[in-house]
Amino acid sequence: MIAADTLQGPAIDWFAVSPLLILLGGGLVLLVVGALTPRWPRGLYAIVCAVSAGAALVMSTVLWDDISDNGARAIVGNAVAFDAFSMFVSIAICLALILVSMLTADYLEREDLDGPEIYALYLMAAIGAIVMAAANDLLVIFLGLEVLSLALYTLAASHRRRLASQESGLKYFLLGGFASAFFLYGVALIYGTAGSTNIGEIVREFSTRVQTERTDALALAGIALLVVGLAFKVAAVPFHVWTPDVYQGAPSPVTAFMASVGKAAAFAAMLRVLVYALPAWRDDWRPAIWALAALTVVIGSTLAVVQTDVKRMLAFSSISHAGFLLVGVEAAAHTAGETEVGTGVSSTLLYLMIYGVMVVGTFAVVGLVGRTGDGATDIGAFRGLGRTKPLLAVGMTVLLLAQAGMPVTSGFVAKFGVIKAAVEEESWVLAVIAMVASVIAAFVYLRIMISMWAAGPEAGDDAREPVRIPLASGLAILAAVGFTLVVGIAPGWLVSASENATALMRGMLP
Amino acid sequence: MELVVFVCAAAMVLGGAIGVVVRSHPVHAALSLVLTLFGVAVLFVAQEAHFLAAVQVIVYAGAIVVLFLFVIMLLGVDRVEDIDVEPIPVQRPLAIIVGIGLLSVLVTAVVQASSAVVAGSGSGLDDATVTGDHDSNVRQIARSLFGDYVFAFELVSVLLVVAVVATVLLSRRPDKTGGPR
Amino acid sequence: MTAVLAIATPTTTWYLVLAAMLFTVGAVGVLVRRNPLVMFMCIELMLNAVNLTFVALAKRLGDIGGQTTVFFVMVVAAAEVVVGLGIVVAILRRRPGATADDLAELKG
Amino acid sequence: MLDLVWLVPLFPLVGFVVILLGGRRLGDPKAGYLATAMVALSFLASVGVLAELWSRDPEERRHVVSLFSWVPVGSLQVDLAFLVDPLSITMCLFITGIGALIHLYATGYMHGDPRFSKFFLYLNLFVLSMLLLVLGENLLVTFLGWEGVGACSYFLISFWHERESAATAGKKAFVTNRVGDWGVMMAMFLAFEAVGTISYGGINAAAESGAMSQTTATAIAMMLFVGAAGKSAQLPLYLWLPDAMEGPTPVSALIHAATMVTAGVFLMTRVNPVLEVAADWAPTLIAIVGLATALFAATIAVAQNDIKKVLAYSTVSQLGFMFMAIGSGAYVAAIFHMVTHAFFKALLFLGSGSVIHGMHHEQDMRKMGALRALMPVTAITFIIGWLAIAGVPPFAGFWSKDEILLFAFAKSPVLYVLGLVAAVLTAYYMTRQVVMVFFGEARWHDAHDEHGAHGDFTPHESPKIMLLPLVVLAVLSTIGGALQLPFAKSLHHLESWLHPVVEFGEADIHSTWAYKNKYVLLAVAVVVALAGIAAAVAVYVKKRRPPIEPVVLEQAWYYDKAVTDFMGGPGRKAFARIAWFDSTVIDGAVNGVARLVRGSSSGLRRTQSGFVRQYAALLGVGVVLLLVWFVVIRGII
Amino acid sequence: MGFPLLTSLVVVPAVGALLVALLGNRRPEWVKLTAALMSVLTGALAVAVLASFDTADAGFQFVSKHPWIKPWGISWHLGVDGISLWLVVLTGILFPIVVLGVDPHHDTKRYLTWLLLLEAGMMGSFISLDLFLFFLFFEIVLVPMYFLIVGWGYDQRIYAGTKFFLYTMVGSAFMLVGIITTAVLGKANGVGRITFDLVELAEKADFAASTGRWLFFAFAIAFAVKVPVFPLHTWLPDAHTQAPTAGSVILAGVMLKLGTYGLLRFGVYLFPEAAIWSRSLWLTLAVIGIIYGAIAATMQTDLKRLVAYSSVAHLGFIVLGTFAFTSQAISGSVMQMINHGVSTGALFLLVGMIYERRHTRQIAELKGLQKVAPIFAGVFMLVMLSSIGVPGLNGFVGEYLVLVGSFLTARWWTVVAATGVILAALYLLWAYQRVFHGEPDEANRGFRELRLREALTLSPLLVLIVFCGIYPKPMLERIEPSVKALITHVSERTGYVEPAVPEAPVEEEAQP
Repeated sequence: MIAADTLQGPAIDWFAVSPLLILLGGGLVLLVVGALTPRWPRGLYAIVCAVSAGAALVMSTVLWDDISDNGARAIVGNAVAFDAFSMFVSIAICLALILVSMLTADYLEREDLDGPEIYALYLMAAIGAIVMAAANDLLVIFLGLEVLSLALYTLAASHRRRLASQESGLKYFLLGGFASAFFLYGVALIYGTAGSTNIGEIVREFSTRVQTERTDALALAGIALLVVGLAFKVAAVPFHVWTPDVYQGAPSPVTAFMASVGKAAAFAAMLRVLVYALPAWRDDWRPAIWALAALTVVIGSTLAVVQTDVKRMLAFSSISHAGFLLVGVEAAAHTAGETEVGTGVSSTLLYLMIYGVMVVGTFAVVGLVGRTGDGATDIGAFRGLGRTKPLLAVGMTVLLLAQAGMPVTSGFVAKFGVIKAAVEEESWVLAVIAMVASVIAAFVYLRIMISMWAAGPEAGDDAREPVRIPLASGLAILAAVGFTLVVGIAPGWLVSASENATALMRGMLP
Repeated sequence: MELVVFVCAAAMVLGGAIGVVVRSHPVHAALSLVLTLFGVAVLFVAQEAHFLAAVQVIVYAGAIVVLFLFVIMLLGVDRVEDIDVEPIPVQRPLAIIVGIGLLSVLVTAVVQASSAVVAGSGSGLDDATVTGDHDSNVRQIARSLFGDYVFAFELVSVLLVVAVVATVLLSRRPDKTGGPR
Repeated sequence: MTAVLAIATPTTTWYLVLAAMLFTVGAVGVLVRRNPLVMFMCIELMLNAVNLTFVALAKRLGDIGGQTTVFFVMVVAAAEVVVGLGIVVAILRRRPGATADDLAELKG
Repeated sequence: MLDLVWLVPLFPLVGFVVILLGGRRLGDPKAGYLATAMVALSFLASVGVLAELWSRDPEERRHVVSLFSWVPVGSLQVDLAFLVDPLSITMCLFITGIGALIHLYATGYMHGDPRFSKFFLYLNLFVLSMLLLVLGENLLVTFLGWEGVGACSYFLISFWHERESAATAGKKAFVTNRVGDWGVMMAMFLAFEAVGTISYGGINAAAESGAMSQTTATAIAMMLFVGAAGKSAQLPLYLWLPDAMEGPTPVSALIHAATMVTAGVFLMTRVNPVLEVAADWAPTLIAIVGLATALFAATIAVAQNDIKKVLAYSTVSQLGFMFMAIGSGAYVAAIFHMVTHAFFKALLFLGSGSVIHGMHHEQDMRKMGALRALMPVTAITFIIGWLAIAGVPPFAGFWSKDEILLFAFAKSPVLYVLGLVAAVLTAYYMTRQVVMVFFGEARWHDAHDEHGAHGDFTPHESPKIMLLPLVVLAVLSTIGGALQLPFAKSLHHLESWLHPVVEFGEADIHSTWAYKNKYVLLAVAVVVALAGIAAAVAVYVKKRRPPIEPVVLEQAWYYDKAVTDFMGGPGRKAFARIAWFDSTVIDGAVNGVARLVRGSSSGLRRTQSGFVRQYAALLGVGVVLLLVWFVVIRGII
Repeated sequence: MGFPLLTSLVVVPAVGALLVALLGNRRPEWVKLTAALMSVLTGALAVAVLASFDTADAGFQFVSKHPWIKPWGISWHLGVDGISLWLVVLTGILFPIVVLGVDPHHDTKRYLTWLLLLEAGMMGSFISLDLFLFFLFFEIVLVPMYFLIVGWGYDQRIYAGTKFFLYTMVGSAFMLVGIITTAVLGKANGVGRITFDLVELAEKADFAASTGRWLFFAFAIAFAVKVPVFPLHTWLPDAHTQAPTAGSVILAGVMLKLGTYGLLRFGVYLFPEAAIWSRSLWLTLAVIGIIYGAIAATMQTDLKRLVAYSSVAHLGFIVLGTFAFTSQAISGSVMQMINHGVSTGALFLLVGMIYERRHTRQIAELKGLQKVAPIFAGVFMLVMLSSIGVPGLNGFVGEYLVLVGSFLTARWWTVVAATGVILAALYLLWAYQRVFHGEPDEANRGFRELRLREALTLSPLLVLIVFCGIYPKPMLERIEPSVKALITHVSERTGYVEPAVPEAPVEEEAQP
């Protein structure tokens, strides 16, 4: 008997999960090194981190080819969706990670913080993020979410000499745990109604049943709770409250990491769960997303207007960006589950990629201007930057214009894509709301630009510690700006990439 | 019989839970938490989840709560927090509204669903249980754990690593800062 | 007699309702308690409610997956507690006896 | 030669350009001579054209010279073209002729002025515009000149802009004229819509062929009349002309007596067929307005003490006569009077200018008197002018005025009678002026202290260069009547000359009682003139009666004052209110939106209290809302 | 298709901006020189376009079309016709003038960089025939202009700049949605594929009336703000007043034309039905703008502000002509765009010179300048007369054509609008009297006479003012065919027929 049932696990396609393995490997190397060897110069840690991220990025592209040849499929016991969608996201995440690790190197140097642990956490968080995008099982999504979140809580609190950092960590942790409990409850209820947490099963189950059985309150409650969890992660109003505090308190590179990787993962997960797993319920959750999107763009932009701390401003602006992304999700909702898929998903992906790079660049500048102690993030700290550090100011200006969605920058392309998607699905009202809200947001960016270029010097400006631009950060910013402009001028390739990724998303396949 | 078990356990669970919320002394709260956890364990047993019941008792009621108590003692935050005053203005009413809203909606959902048809079987929540294979509970869990959930299992390992790294990073003393000058 | 018992046998719904109650209590607890540690405990309550739900549903569905999931959730809960306590320790080292309300430097 | 008509405006243009570029270098007096020469040359050119035109037989006396296509868009094709016909040439002749004389005069009058050359710059530009006005083959070219003369009069009135009053007067003239221009534009639009062209040929042809409906014709005529009233200072737009006396006297003579102000009369004559086709009330209205203006201005002139103001009002009054003629279909008479008036009014203005010059820029007649001995030539020529305007035979004014009255009688005796009243007044106030200036006792000694600067002050005769034009004009005013003598058809030179232009519109009065007894009317006219003079003599020489100079007349019936007060008072307030509306309401709304956003921002900001538990509560609320939406609204309902 | 003239119109100034930005600060004179060369080169290219422009051809010329963002059906599509030609030329002329003639006083390098970028943007928006491309330029010009205002403007500059930026952005927000919707719906309504190509959409797509109207207004709001049409005009006085001289010149000279041009090129061309349907609204707003702007201008105490309000009035005429739909009126509008650019540009230059000398724009503080600076006064007078619309100067021709054309289709509006001519005389002459007439007081006695450099700066504009007034034919004969084509396009898609005037009775013409 015992011999009769020797357990054989599912076939594990190591090649397919290689990006994750690379990241994991990098993380472990760092830990081992940190634990066993004498300290390396900090730069090396960053290099290890960047290199493994880069390797993962390359692998993702390679896998993409494989997918476009052999088609998307579910692997490792249907737990992971092996499709271009996840690859696109993982590329975006790795890209952001590379830039962030460059910033962090200089940041740690300046703040005199140590430790490979931070990079290790970056890598682990990246794993969690990629898993969220690639998961084919709600439980896996939850686990990925937790990996990402726990890492982020820690990173946010990682600046030991800034109470603000730890405060933000605690806030983020409490609220995050609170929210993920809701998410998990949602998973449980879906499990109860669909009979499994596996997305494939869920899709099959609901697609056969919902038509006959409309009032499945339990499932709806589950969806509601899932939406809550995801909305919290993407910082959609009214689940955005944590964002400004956490963004402001966390060390600038970490903030950049949250804003780029965190958002990307969250939205990827949202698309997975809602658009892919629950198309049968789209008429139920689409209005909710509509409302969330409208609220988020408007309130996010509005709240930013009166802020005086640049990091907070950008936090709120990231909220309004989340609103724009939600507009894309709303557009995707219209064609969720259909073979003739609209541009909703692809536009959201495009936006994520662009915003990720853009926001890292922006926070990089903020971090540099923050000066030692990472405290000088008040708008006054930018006064006269145009004179003292013109190149930095120019870069910041470009990035801010991109955030405002000005043409010739990637920001415009992103915005255009999302609005186009919305319009194609005939949700004009939402499109108009979003555009008008973006005008309000623009005011904020203008304020920063003014203080950089037009504001007259004030007493004590010269007493301020001069802004230093270390090499790595400089390169990172340069890269971000370059990307912003290149994509702004020649976005064709990226657009088709995102559309290709969508076409090769598991479940979007005809 | 089942009824009795359920009622007692439910009483333990809710009693403990409420205790956690209302007991102004952290230590008492922790102890009420233990009560709840035991109650939940009992219910697990009632639901034929023997393995989980065990884990619940050992890991949760054992390890975690001890950890809580340990921290409380360690940091000496065991000062009484008086529940009666609420510094933040509308917090309490808000909490009540949220509580009532949450409970009522969830309960209605459940009750609604109890009649609805559940996956697989063409029958409602309250209909007779479909009994799976009569393998032992542990064995089943093991199978699924290393079967369909192997990826999740691996992922959890990452999660634990993160937790470890986190503690390492956070518990460094602020004053001493390593690294080469 | 048997009928009474039949009616009186706790069904899945009972468990789900109980879980919902537990969950709600936990949620309210988070809102009303100031001590961060107690707030964690409340979150733990919520997670336990979820676990209960999983187990009940798993039983109903005759599917072991639910129980496995609970197993994972427990691990997650443990990890969360570890990290959470780490953060709290880090803070309380510098601000002994601080409550959640005391930590409101970041606002506006 | 006719194709060379463009030479006529060319010369002033050359003068303008040369002075513009080298005016400073030319300086005083060369610039004056140059300008004069240019105008004289263009006079010769006109004479040449005249000769050629004369040689043709009457029906052929119409020639169009198109220089280039000006504004061609679709069906609107406007050329910069000149129309050579008896009317335009007549105008050219006396514009350039009198223009030349006045230029010459001005070289003397403006001598020593710091902006001497600039004065002639404007003057040449004016002549150019005036020639364009009269030579224009279509309304647009005329309008070009029309606005040009307006602008020039603006420049020249405010020539001494350091004087507040001068600057204001110039502005007033321009703006008031603009009101008229609006009418002209409307007329153009109507014409284009109705006829498809704005060339006189086209418009008049359409009118004569009956292609133009009566309504259209009336509308066009009335709109043109609005314009004419503006330019020719008719009620209610006459206001600017008296103020225009702020300009140097040669300007008053050239622009505000001889040429520009008669443009309106010219325009109406030009389109007489339209007026003919128009509804009957249109010409009547014109006649009435003309008459009213004539009386109104005459009464005012009675009480003026500024030597130039008297002449100004008399000009308005005389223009009223001309419009009365237009209204009664007496186009020839109108042109006739225009010419003679140009002669004697220019003469009078130049004379007054000479007086002012001699009196060291004293204009108040009460400070004059007994100047005839001191400035004989001025006095004699001025007296000739006086007789001419007063309507004493055989001077020019008599014949033209009589002609107008004749047609007026033919139209309606009422016009005639009231016209006579105006004539009496004319004679009266002109006599008054002559007496006050040249006769009686010298009242300028007690003006000493004011002119202390000049030491022992005695008025002196003006230089030759200024007297020569006076003499010439005096001669013209004497014999000018010969153009059109009532006695025999053969003596109707002007009429037969203008016949091709006005034949369609000219009223035929041969059958009327008035025409049959025109000699009676002649006699009456003489009597009237003498009566007026007698009355004035009785009052101002014999002192039989105290002069009747009520303030209401001196203040021009308070009309000007009323208008000015309105503009400065309610009008200005209304404007200010609109400006306030703009900055407060409209812009306020814009800024209000901004403020609203700010406000809501700082309001929402309070939700970011920093208390993590409150955040959790907000989350909870969100959760409940979502659950309600999903479970209750979507699920159960 | 040889040398890509139009593309170079955009590229050259952009490259110039790059060069200027890259040049070292140590050699300011090089910076200036480069900028001057580049702007002049651009102007030369614009003139080259004019020179080789085929008068008879009503369609788009020098077309260059290359696919750009394939997945979205967007292409780099440029071309000029009679309507845009002169705006291109004007842009080409005005920029060298401001680059050479106006001194920024500080941060010359940055200033010139922005200026050249602005030129690139302006050129692009006038010649782009792809909705996406147009929007791109339409939006991007805000940035350099914004920085010019906040960087080199006067005391209120930040308020004014921000207001300008946001106000315009609100408009374009609607336009962007409109543009995308047009492309998306166009696919379903006749075009068959998703494309942003203006010509293709205009020729192939036919929208349902209601749809067309919605879309038209989405576009129109943006343009109405830009024009600006009453009551969306309040950003303009602030921006004009606070902007540095160069900014005001460009703003008034070419940027406002983006609105009127856009209405013609995109509003009317794409949605003729909606344009016809809503014309009475536009006519009314235009007339209100004319009168209202004039009245507001009369009461201004700030010379620059006065000119700004006069712009509101002038652009009212352009809008009036645009929506009168007769060849005279629209040709007049197009010409008026140029005339206004020239004369108002010159006015702003002059006001700027006054400010340079007296450091005030307050009318009350200026007095009797004509006495101390007669030539300056004369030039000002000439420009002013052209702005008033005195025949023989350029201002008149456009205004007259607009009115005479509008009279055929919108009589009563025209009757009222024409009174604006009176008001124009009123406010400008009054201002002139207060500033130039009278005895100069102590402060103004030292007012410098026009300098050679300034004279040279102004001369091209003055020449244009006189030339276009006396011989507008060269302009009109290039404008008219395209305008006719546009009207035909409108007539084909709607029941609209251009009112015909009777055949002019033929009369004997003298042999020339």
